[in-house]
Amino acid sequence: MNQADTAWMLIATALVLLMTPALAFFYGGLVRSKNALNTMMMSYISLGFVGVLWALLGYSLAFTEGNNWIGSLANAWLNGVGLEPKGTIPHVLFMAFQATFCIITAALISGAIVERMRFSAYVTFISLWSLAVYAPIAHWVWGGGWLADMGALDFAGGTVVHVNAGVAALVAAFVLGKRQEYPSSSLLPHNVPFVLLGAGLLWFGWFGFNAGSALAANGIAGLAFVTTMLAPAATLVVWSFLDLFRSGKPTAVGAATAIVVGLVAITPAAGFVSPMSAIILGGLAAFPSYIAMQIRAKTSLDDSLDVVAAHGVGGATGALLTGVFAEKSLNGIADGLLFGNPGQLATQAIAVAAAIVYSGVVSFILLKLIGAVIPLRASESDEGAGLDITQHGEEAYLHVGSTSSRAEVM
Amino acid sequence: MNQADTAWMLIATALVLLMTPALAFFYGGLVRSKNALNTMMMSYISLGFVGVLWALLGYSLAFTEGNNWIGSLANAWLNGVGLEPKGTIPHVLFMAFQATFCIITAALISGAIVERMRFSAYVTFISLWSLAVYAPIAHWVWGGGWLADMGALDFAGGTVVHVNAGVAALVAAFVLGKRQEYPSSSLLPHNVPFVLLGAGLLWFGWFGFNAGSALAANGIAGLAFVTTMLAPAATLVVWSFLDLFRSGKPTAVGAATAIVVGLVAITPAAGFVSPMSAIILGGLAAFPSYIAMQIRAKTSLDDSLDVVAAHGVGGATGALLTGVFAEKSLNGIADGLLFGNPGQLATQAIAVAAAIVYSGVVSFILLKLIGAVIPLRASESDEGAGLDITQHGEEAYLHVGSTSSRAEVM
Amino acid sequence: MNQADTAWMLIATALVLLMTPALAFFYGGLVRSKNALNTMMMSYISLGFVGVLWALLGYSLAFTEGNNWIGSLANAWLNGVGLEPKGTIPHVLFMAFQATFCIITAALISGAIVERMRFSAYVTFISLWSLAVYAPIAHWVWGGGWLADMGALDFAGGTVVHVNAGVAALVAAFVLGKRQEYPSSSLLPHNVPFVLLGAGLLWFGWFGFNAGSALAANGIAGLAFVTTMLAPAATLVVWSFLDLFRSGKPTAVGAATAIVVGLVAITPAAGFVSPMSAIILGGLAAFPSYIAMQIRAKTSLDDSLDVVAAHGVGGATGALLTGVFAEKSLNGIADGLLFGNPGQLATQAIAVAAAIVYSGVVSFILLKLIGAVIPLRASESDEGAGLDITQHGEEAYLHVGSTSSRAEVM
Amino acid sequence: MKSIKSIVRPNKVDDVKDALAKLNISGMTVTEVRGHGKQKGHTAIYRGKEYNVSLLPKMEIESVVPDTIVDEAIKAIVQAARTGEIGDGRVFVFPVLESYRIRTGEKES
Amino acid sequence: MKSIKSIVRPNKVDDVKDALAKLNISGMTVTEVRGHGKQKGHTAIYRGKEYNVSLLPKMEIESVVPDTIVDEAIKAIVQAARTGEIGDGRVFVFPVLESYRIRTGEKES
Amino acid sequence: MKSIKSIVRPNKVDDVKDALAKLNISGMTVTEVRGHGKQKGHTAIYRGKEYNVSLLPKMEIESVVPDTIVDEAIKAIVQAARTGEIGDGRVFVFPVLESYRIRTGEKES
Ligand SMILES: Nc1ncnc2c1ncn2[C@@H]1O[C@H](COP(=O)(O)OP(=O)(O)O)[C@@H](O)[C@H]1O
Ligand SMILES: Nc1ncnc2c1ncn2[C@@H]1O[C@H](COP(=O)(O)OP(=O)(O)O)[C@@H](O)[C@H]1O
Ligand SMILES: Nc1ncnc2c1ncn2[C@@H]1O[C@H](COP(=O)(O)OP(=O)(O)O)[C@@H](O)[C@H]1O
Repeated sequence: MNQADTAWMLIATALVLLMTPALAFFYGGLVRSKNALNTMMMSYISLGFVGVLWALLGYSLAFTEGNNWIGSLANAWLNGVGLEPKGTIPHVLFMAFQATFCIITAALISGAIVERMRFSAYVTFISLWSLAVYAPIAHWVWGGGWLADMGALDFAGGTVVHVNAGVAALVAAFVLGKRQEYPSSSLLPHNVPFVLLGAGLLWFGWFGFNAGSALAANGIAGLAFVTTMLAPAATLVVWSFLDLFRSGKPTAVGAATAIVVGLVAITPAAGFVSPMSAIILGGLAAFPSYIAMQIRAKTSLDDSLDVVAAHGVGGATGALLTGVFAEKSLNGIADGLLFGNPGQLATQAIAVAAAIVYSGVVSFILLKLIGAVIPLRASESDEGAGLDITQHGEEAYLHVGSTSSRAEVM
Repeated sequence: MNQADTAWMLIATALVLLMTPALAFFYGGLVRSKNALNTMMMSYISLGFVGVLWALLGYSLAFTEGNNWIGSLANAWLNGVGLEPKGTIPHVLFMAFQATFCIITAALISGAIVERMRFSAYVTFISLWSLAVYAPIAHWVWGGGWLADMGALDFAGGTVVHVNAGVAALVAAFVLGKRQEYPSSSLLPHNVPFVLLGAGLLWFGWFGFNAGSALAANGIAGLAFVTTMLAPAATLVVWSFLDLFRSGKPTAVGAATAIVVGLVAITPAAGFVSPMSAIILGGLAAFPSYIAMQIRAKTSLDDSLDVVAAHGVGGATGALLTGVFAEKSLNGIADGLLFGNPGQLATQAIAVAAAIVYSGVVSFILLKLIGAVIPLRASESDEGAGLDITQHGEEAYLHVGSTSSRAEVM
Repeated sequence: MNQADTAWMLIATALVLLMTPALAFFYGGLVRSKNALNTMMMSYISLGFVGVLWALLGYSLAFTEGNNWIGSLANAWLNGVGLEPKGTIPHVLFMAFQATFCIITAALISGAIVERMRFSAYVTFISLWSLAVYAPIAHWVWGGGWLADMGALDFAGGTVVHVNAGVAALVAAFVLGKRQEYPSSSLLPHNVPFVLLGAGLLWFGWFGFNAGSALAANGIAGLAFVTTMLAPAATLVVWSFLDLFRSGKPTAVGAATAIVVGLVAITPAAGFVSPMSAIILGGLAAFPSYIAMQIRAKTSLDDSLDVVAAHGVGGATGALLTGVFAEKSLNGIADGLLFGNPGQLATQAIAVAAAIVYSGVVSFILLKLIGAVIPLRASESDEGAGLDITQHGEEAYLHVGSTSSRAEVM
Repeated sequence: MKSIKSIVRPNKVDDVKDALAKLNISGMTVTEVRGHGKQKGHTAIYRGKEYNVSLLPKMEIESVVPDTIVDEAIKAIVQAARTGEIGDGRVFVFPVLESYRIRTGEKES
Repeated sequence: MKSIKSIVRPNKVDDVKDALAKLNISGMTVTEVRGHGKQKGHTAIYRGKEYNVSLLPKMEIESVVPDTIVDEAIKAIVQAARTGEIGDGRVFVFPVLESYRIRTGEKES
Repeated sequence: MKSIKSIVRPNKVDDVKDALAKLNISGMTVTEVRGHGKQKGHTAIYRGKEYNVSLLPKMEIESVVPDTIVDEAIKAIVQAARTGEIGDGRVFVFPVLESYRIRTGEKES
């Protein structure tokens, strides 16, 4: 066991855990105030249900040897997950680090179905999804499955996390249908500072996500750290100019989105590409997501907070560009197209396609199954009154005197 | 000196320091907007007064050899606290890590007396309390005092921090009396997103609190980290079901509270129990705190933000369950009831009882002494107008044009 | 390469990066709600433009050998900045750590010109400023330039960061002119909890800033950590009493400001002075900044968020007191006045003066040049309506139903 | 001139506004309010206790219009804001004595 | 029908509401306002300067009631909202010409 | 007694208040509102789409004054709040039937 690696992975894991509350603010600020708590709870609840399920089952399915498709139950109930080293860090810590990835991936999906999904149906969905969709795909790429064998590169989860969540989001938005008022009324964000707070904390946490994926405090962690700093910076610059050219005004929501898109795009590439490539990759990644958002806005698909454009498209862009910019001289693993290995790009495309198909199909089946038992959507009148009151019995903001409320007789 | 341990303890200390601002948001969101700043200031001010006093006196009283009850003044004014190693980290850093514990413990008490206590009386109280109550109890358990000798287990402060603060809170709520409008009107939270923010940042910081209490970047830190992740996750799951059974609606304030209760409960046990035990412990811990909250709600005791139920009851539950779930095979120190050592449970009970009696009595005396000099409560009309305006000359939120204010002639 | 140092510098760099979003909240809460997003964006945008420019040019200008005044282009475009060690950490990581300093220094300036500066002019200004002002001064002190040769002490940037930003802020406030309504109307903060959040996160991040400036996980990092904890604690105590004596009421904005002033003041001294000296230094530093704020309030200089008083005066105070309290026995580098070396104080004064003159002159020239091309100020009517709507097409807060907005026909 | 003050559900503001626009009424002032009437309020749950939050969010739309179109306007508002469920709100008509446009200082009639 | 508009202290809304409920008046619309009158405002301290914040938080309660119970209602409100200190607020009575219930579309009287 | 209700730009509240103070009118109640009239609203850009935000922030100032000073007060308000640009707002005058001071319970006239 290496103590320095352990020190780094302790804090890296805490950083990734913080990303889920950060996401709650990123998403929570974007919805209307009557749905703020419900949206935030969709992230927070993942820390509970998905976290516990990961320890009980998910970790074992994803990270034990099994076959090419799925792990075994050898480590179920954390059996055999103790203080012994896994690599150079305590096994329990490795398990915890991976748990934080599963938690946030499940929570990411919520952005597509906020302001209308029944809370119980949502919790059921992400719980099952974390076992049936996330664990297998994580196994394929990181647990010794078939995509690992093929040589697919995914440093910190462009495919496993972002493409995966993006596709599930697309399917969920499609199955749930659009909000009543969409798109006739504009459903503007109620608290943009919260969106910025979320983006800032996400960036902070993402250093744990990407540089922590080196699983050691070494040069590759340093590299992943720097690319995670520079790529979103470049995306932010390019996005500002796109906003400027389109409407004359660089927006704050745009800036927050750009940061997330840049972070998503560098995720699969973080420890494989040079810092200068990261700047270029980040800059390039602005375009497909920006355009995807424009296109989505013209459709009636109500992917409410643009999970598909940011995570699906951004993740796919990053996964493919990893196949372009990877340098063996840095990582010792593989070169990309620009460094003489065009085959890597094809491998990357296969991995992305596999995640799209598997996540798409199984997410669809899960939603239909759940929908057969509980209604997926809140009732129309609940949606009108807002999900905070109707699903949680609370309002996000109350000012002195603005409500008269008496304790009920008990 | 071990550099890896130093790296970890540097960040762990920063994490624990962050918990006090986090607490400010957890508490600040729960009160009415007219008292938001006052409530937040009650946490922030502890960073100043308690922080400085700890360096000048508290650290020496708690952590120098002295007798069984209290340390000496050998390290007062940071005399002899320099760059030399204490264990495997710089002595100054050890002192700082312990400072952050004292700071937050004092601030925790404020939750019981918000919306009515005079700010100057509060500052005086927590300043004296940190020396007269916190330092001795820390000495008993961690500074080589009588509870350490007895073999009481308290990994990161279930007794020293949470039971201690919970009892002081109970006494303070009792001495101060209830808010004028309590319980006839409901005094609902003004900003639940702030409560969630606080809970999220508290969880993040708590990794420093618990895993940092290993004082090293080793397997025990990894273990404490993982239990600190899983126990609150389990509490959150169980609490959601309790909310669901009780009222049909899992609340956001409930989720935030559950996270804190789970964190409190695992604190004494963090480095002593297995991850699976942590899940069980976290799940079990939901019940006593949930029930305590129901009972408190039926009394006229105005423990405004339920410090007693969350920290007092939660801390005691955790301390006792440590005596049940501890495993010598993990920590090399002691087994609990389940592993054949029922005596440990008795030892734990004695430690809890000692903290309750000492903290209860001395907190009561301190409040009565201070109350003899300055009124403990704000005036009735100040309470009505809100403490932000009357104690601090500020309002938390002001919108453009919503107030007309001119510079006064000077 | 040292892995423990790498672990610490990874997280330290993340901490400093977080300071820029933290600053966005500190500043954003202090302005009126109609300018909240614009103010926050002024910090966030620095993460993009200044971050990218630092990688492309700034780092090379500041940290390569060159002459006494400026570095070379040897490392431009990150040429030669790879995974090889720089000191004991990966070179890329050292570059990233320094990037976060440049980003926040540029953003600090914005506090002086919020609520009136045109966004495009601001972005242009800080971009050029980071190359023309920050990079040279960083070179003088940390890159082997003339102030380094003279033996000026600046542990983490009292001169390079705070005096520098403070002077640029003074010049910018002067060149831009005051807000229309200043000082006839009071322009009160719209969200003080955000100010407290910013201050809390700044403190947290500052541990990376100061203790990270040791560039290693060693005793000096521990020392810098502890002084960074104790100095602001002392400033907070003293400031509370100053508030109390002046108006009877310790304010929350005052507490947040005190924390920042204490952090600024300890920055140049952090790894050079003893913890007890840090307490004294922090306490003393309250006075000049408090008084500077009183004086500024009587002038018509609209340094809107008191960057000069907090960073300029606070930074200069800290730089000078470093020359008083430094102890060779701790740092092995130099003694200050109190330890028999009065010459150090003079050296410190020269460094401060040099930064004042250079930053003042070049900032002025840059603003005048930019002003010749684009108007520096928003139009009068844009200022009246608020910069959020007029510069970014957004409002920070919108409540359900409070606005009627339809998608425009496209 | 009369002032028509309507208390409606928050998500009906757009519809009322559109309905008035069809009558060429564009001037209006909108306020966030909370209201109580037949509608019972919702139950809030806070720390182990249930509360009746009896004031629910509504929006108030005030529009000052010439006497001749008051009836038409009311009809349009009622139609646009109606869901048929308890809590739809009320329309009140107040007499206005005078009206001035600040930009021009002119009195209107 | 008359509209009774009361400006009261924020912490008096519950009491006024209860007092009106005793008269079987349940309909009301409440707005957060800030007001100025005899009460001087409070002194805010911001960055080394003192400001007079002259508009203090109040709540406005508007209730439209039949003519017959106006006097009773006013008496109840005044009693419930009074503290005797400066800043207690005011009650104004306005004439209402017409009133409609949106849910039913019916005119009331 | 009459109630003068003015809808003004948010940054004009101070000026209106000062102007009324010169006439010894100190009682007023101020509300945050959003309004629509001739002014077109602003264009919001959100995720690749443009929206017309047609309700813009305004402040409503209500002051109940004796009949004798109504005209003077209106003149003062109009002058203080005018910028001459579209969006300056409106002043409406309403009849007030009765007025009470809660602190004393007295009816005023
Ligand atoms: N008498 C009244 N005076 C003022 N406002 C009223 C009155 N009655 C109802 N309202 C407003 O109308 C809203 C809806 O009224 P409610 O009685 O709940 O629904 P409905 O009119 O459909 O029965 C209330 O929330 C309140 O804001
Ligand atoms: N002439 C008025 N017009 C409108 N509102 C008024 C008027 N006078 C008082 N108010 C409202 O009543 C509140 C309390 O009035 P104030 O004069 O301070 O107290 P008191 O009536 O007890 O002397 C004010 O804050 C304001 O909202
Ligand atoms: N008929 C009306 N009824 C109620 N409020 C109105 C009316 N007309 C205008 N207002 C208010 O006055 C504000 C300014 O009106 P607007 O027509 O935009 O400017 P101007 O009066 O300068 O042409 C609006 O935002 C609205 O709040």
